[in-house]
Amino acid sequence: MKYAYYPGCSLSSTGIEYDMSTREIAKVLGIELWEIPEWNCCGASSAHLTDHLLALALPARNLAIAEEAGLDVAIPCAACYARSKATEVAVNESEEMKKTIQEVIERKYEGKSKARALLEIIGESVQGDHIKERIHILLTGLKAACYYGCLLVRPASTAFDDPEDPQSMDQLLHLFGAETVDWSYKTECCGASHETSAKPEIGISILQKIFIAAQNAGANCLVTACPLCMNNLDMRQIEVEKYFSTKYNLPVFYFTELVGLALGIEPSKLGLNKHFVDAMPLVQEVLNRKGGEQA
Amino acid sequence: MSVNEALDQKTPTENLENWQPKILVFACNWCTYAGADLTGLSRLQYPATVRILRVPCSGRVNPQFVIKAFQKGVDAVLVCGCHPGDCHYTTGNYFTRRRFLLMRRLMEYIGMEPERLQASWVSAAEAQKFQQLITEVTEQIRALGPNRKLRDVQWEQWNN
Amino acid sequence: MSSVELTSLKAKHDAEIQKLTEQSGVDASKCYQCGKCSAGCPVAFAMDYPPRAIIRFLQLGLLDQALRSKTIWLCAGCHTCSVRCPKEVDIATVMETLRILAKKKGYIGDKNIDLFHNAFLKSVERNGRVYEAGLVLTRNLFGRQFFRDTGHGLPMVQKGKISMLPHSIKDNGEVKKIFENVRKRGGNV
Amino acid sequence: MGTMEQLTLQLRETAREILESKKAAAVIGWEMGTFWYSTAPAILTRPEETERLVWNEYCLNNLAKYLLDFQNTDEKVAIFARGCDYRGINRLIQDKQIDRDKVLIIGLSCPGMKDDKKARELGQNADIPLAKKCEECTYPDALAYDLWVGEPKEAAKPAKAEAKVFPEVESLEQMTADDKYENFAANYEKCLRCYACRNVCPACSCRECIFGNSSKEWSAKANNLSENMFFALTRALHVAGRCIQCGECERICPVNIPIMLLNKKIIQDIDHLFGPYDAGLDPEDKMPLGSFEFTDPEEFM
Amino acid sequence: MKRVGVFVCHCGTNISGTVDCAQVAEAAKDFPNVEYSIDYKYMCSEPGQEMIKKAIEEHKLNRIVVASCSPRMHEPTFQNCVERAGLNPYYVEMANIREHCSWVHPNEKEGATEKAIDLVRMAVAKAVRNQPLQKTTIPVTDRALVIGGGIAGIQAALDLANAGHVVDIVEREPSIGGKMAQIDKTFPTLDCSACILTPKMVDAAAHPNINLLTYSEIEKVDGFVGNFDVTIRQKARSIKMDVCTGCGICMEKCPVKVDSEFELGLAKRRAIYTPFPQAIPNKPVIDREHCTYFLRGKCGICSKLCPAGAVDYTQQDELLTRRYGAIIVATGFELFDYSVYGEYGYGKYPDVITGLQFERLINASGPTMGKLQRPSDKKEPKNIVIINCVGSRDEAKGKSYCSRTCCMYSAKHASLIRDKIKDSNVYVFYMDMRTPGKGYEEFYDRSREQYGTQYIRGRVSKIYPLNDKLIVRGEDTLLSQPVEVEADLVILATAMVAQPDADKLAQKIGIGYDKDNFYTEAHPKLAPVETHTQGVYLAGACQGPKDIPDSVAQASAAAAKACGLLSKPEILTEPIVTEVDEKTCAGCGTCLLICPYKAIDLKTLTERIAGEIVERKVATVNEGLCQGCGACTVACRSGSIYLKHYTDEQILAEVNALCL
Repeated sequence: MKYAYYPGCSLSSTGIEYDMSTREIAKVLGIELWEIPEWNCCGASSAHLTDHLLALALPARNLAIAEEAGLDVAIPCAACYARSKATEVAVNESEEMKKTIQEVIERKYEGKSKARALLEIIGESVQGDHIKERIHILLTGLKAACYYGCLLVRPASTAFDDPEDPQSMDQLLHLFGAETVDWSYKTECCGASHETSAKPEIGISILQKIFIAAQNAGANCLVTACPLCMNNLDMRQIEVEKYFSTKYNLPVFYFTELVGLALGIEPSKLGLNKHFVDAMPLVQEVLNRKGGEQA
Repeated sequence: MSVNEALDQKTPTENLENWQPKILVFACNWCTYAGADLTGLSRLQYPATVRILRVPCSGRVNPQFVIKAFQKGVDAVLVCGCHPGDCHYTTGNYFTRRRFLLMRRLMEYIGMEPERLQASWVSAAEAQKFQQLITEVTEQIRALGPNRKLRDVQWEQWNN
Repeated sequence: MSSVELTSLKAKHDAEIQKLTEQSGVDASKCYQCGKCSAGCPVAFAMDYPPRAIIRFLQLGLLDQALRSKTIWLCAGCHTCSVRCPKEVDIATVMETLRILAKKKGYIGDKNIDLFHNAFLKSVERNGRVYEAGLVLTRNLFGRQFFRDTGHGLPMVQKGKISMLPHSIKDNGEVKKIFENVRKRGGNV
Repeated sequence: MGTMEQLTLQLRETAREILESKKAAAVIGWEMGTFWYSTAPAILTRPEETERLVWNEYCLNNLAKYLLDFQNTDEKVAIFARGCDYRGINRLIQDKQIDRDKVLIIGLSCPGMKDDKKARELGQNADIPLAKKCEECTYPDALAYDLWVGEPKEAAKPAKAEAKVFPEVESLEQMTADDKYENFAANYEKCLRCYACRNVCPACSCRECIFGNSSKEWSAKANNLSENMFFALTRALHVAGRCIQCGECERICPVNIPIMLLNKKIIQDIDHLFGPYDAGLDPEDKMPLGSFEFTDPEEFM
Repeated sequence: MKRVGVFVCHCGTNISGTVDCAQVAEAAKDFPNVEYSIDYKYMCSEPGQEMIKKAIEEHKLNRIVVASCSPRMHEPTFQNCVERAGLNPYYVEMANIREHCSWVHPNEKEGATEKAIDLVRMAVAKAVRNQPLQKTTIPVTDRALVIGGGIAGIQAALDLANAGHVVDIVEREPSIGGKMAQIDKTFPTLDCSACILTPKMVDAAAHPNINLLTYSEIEKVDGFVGNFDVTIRQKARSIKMDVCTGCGICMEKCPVKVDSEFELGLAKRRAIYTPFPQAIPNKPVIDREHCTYFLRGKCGICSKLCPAGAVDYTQQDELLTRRYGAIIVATGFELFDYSVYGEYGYGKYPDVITGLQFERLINASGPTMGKLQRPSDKKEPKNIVIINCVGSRDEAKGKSYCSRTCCMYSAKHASLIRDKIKDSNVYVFYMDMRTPGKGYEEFYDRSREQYGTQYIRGRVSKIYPLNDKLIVRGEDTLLSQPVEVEADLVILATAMVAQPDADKLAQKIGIGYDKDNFYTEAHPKLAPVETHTQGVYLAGACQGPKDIPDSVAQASAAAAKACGLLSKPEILTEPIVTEVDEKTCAGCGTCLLICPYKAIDLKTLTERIAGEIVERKVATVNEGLCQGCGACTVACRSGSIYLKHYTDEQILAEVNALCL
């Protein structure tokens, strides 16, 4: 399978490990990623909150380039995905909007190139028996709380998974031997999608609820599909711990990192050493089991 | 005979000043016919330009009747029935609605003035609405003058 | 507590609210005020009015109150409300539309938030992407907060997560053109 | 994709095989007509006859209606079908005039046929334009079939159902009422009431048409402009929501009345009033005038 | 030869004050076929009618036109008049020159007279084309079918049976009783449901005029009013009903345990079972889907143990066809399946239950013997949340309607909980309290004042488990603040929805149903228990959410309607129906799509064409079902289906006459 790849701004900076791990596992899974040349920022919530047309037009340029190449777009970042999907839907729903957008971006975009979430693509690519041969390490011992975040499966009309209790990430991790916990914060907002952190106390109390829920459900790590969630859950975890004088010690992973680990890719190549909450001890634990539990 | 000649021939001979339009109303038995009865019982007045033709349901009104009426010299046709949801036969007027939505556009398309084919929902209680409707349609048709379009001159010659 | 004179309000704001309904594609009159949106909202606790009340303002014609609320600025856009609404009112979209309108009218509920968006878009317009260190930390390190969060800043750089060098994409000015074209069409950018 | 000559061979081969193996008692296709630019429908029953079949740029006839010749037999009939024939076949199935299981549809992809009248005018060496009905065609291929001749391909379908707009209808709509009427009258002044349009139409399958049935009140004896108009409008109403846009009525009209102008108007209105609808795509669908929605518009009420 | 007589009425001065009646009568003499024309003061009076009769005799008239008031007023009068004179009543045609003319044009005497002449000309043109029509009679079979054996069906059957009519109740479950049998107490009186229901069940079973067909379903309905031929499938019970004594040994020893439908999964039943102890008939059935014998061919314990030898594994479904004069549909409702609510856990949390499950939990004969304990750990709940409008008033979940009973049963649940557990707290999340019934508002008052129920105005957004609690998050919209309750048990007031197969049954019977699959009454105000199909009536919640008093009232109403029909040996049918011209009908079936009564069908016609026998389809009209609307006639392109008395010919003749 070949996809146009839209890493988005976060993945070249704060979310670099998401980018690294994505490219690595794509190689192993036989997914060809063609990075959209000279892609531009999707506009994120800033464009979205400033001007409706701008918010639709910025992602449209990237989609247009992909369409020219005849490819659907694989988008790791949940926020970029949500914005791009909104553009795709708007263009397909209204001829008038299609025309306007084409005029604004001065390119042709017919709505044929689809914005697709990386999670969905990876989920599809591991279907079938062939994947069994690729598994190097079973992720036994991982009890993951899959955190989909708010943007990945909303709005419900275009979502690829259930907006209240999505399953795609859970199923993906099960395939690689990890356990996932049943918890009810899968799609609760982490507060990062927007500038709520301009008021840190807001973000902190939202995050606290998520950590507690994950702990209560018996998770030993959080797994996410969004660089913004990652940033918030990982970087701010220490802050929340300090604020409430407690300890959660929940390493946060991108699902791509865990898939990479299971496929036998070296942790450093996946960026696993770049986390704020030290993920290496848990990673090591899993790796140490390798002998007994090799697939 | 050229079209223009035909049109000329159809110019009525009556004195236009005394001319009164002839308006055909198809009225369903259960709502509009009863509504027109109530208009009478309430002694509400309207111009003596309409002739009401009773049908069981507006769904019985064939759009072809309308063409025939114009051919024979009617100046305007009104199709009336129960309001949606009130049809005595449950669904008849929904079919009426579809048929006459298309019919009205088709007639306009071939050059018939839209005022000459109208449709309206009049319930058994809407005496006033019926009165107003007839008054308004009469005014509109008076302003337009006699209908010449679609008229069958031959038929008129043979029958008069 | 002063009473609200409803009769004149409706007339005053009817047209504007009608326009809002058209822009957002959301009909606030469908709402029967059950509060499911506000109950599920992750930031409701920090808002001055629950999202339900914003919709109520629109129903009554209290447009100004809606536009001057903090709520519309605090909305995280997570769409939980919209997904759960029993009347299928897309509340999140109403919030967005209100915020754009508020900005046009110069009601800025939160200066920082507004500054941030302006800077963000300026960067996008100039470079095609967001690169500056202050923005790379997307929101966390912005403005006054930067210093508060310096605790994270340094490790970020060390972990190779922030490039301090801004650079532009080679798009032949296409992105700039997009901004220009949006402005030409009356966009408030 | 093979040339039409190659496809002709395949057509013959397929037809021969069908008749030899008795998969069908007859095959309906096209054969050469009198002129180089004409073909005629051919109904073949013996394998050796299949050599007569052709598939060229002048296969203008819609074949669907020829199935009615087999209405009273129990035998299966094979028929070559492009998009327009296919829609015509579905029209007849939906009108319960033929059984689907008595028809063997051999699907074809149509490149568009050429204008035979222009061909006659311009001669064999000229560049002949497409026939009008083919220029506007949106369904060149049979959408479902039992057999397929030619390169296998996914049937070309419009991407998304949208309310259709016909420019010639729109421009007519712009005219004043009197001009519209004059135009309409001028067209139907010419009508000979030969009923060729009816006879060729796959949507006209009444046992006895009300025109020409003296026991029914509709048909006046007079053949004047007024009655011509009644005929034209009635026919348009009778095929409303059922016309498959094959354009055969217009093509066949000996006095060149633009009959499709009426049909297209109704098609366009149906699309805009009741939602996009293309007749003859699915015999199970809801016909616009055989159904309704509670939410239908009320523009005139 | 058509000989028309025209009779112009003055109606005192009502008509003649405006219309020159003599002129009208004079003008009519020149109309084609008019042999006689006269005006008179009161046409409807005795002398007026005599005048008509005499004229018919003297002038050999065979068509009569009366120009007078509205036919809606006096058409029957003049029809009777000409019938007495030996003419077919449908030879009368009326011109409405009062309501439609003199009364509305008092200041336009000339115009009104001209109009009256036109109207008479139209009437004459039509009358000439009128055909004799005969009212026919249909015999009525004095036997009623009640579909559904819940409280509505039982009530309707009892009322009919007491009036002397034989009634069959068809119930698809093994016992009659319906949902009411599952309920603990009933609002607003809090009397025990079983105490008031079971005597009625016994009455129904014992009534000499009532036959119970339990474990049976409707297979097919043919025919029409007075003569419905209904095929009923009696499912194989695997028990010989005439032999079984109902001792129950078989049920005790059966090794298979499956979730009990009656206990809503809160308890188990055996594969051979009666749904509940007071079941009627109190004889078991074998659930073949779970019975070991049917699954693996082994076991047979019940058969071995049965002292009466009543177990019969070889029983087959039986089809029974009976003729009924009337049908009462009382198929009731189902509960909304709340597992579509992701925010309420998709049905995954054991301590989130439905109101009906709660009825079982608190019922003395229920799985816990009436001890209120939560399903997960059998602990007594202290904090209980009740959520109203689950699956109702929720367009996002596809149901826009108010389920009508939930406000009241939630108030009942709240009260019952506090009765059982004195130190409990009950929170009811509601949107609007709807208590429009006798004593209902007072009942709601008591649940607050006497039982201390906490009412919170707001819809719950999310339920999630925390330790052994369920966190219920909502907004108190009156406070404008989010609120949370740490609940031990959550009860969802789930909506009443139509039976999942309600549409299929409706199609079999030929009655209408709405967007939610509830059956449609003939008129929402004036014919609330009738359907558009004559002879079919509705009772209970199959027509829309209803509580017990409403269901019972409607059942009695339906029974009264059915009695009215069944008490006559035959009924008259209106002859104004459609007919098919088989010569020209092409059998395209378009008319079938239009008919709201399913009165048209296609039949096969065999005829000889050119010496060969060929078959073709043509439309055919069931005169018992056709109501004469004529909508089908317009859809017929070849004019092959026509409405008697309103044929194309007749209507066009009127149009022509108007223009002469």
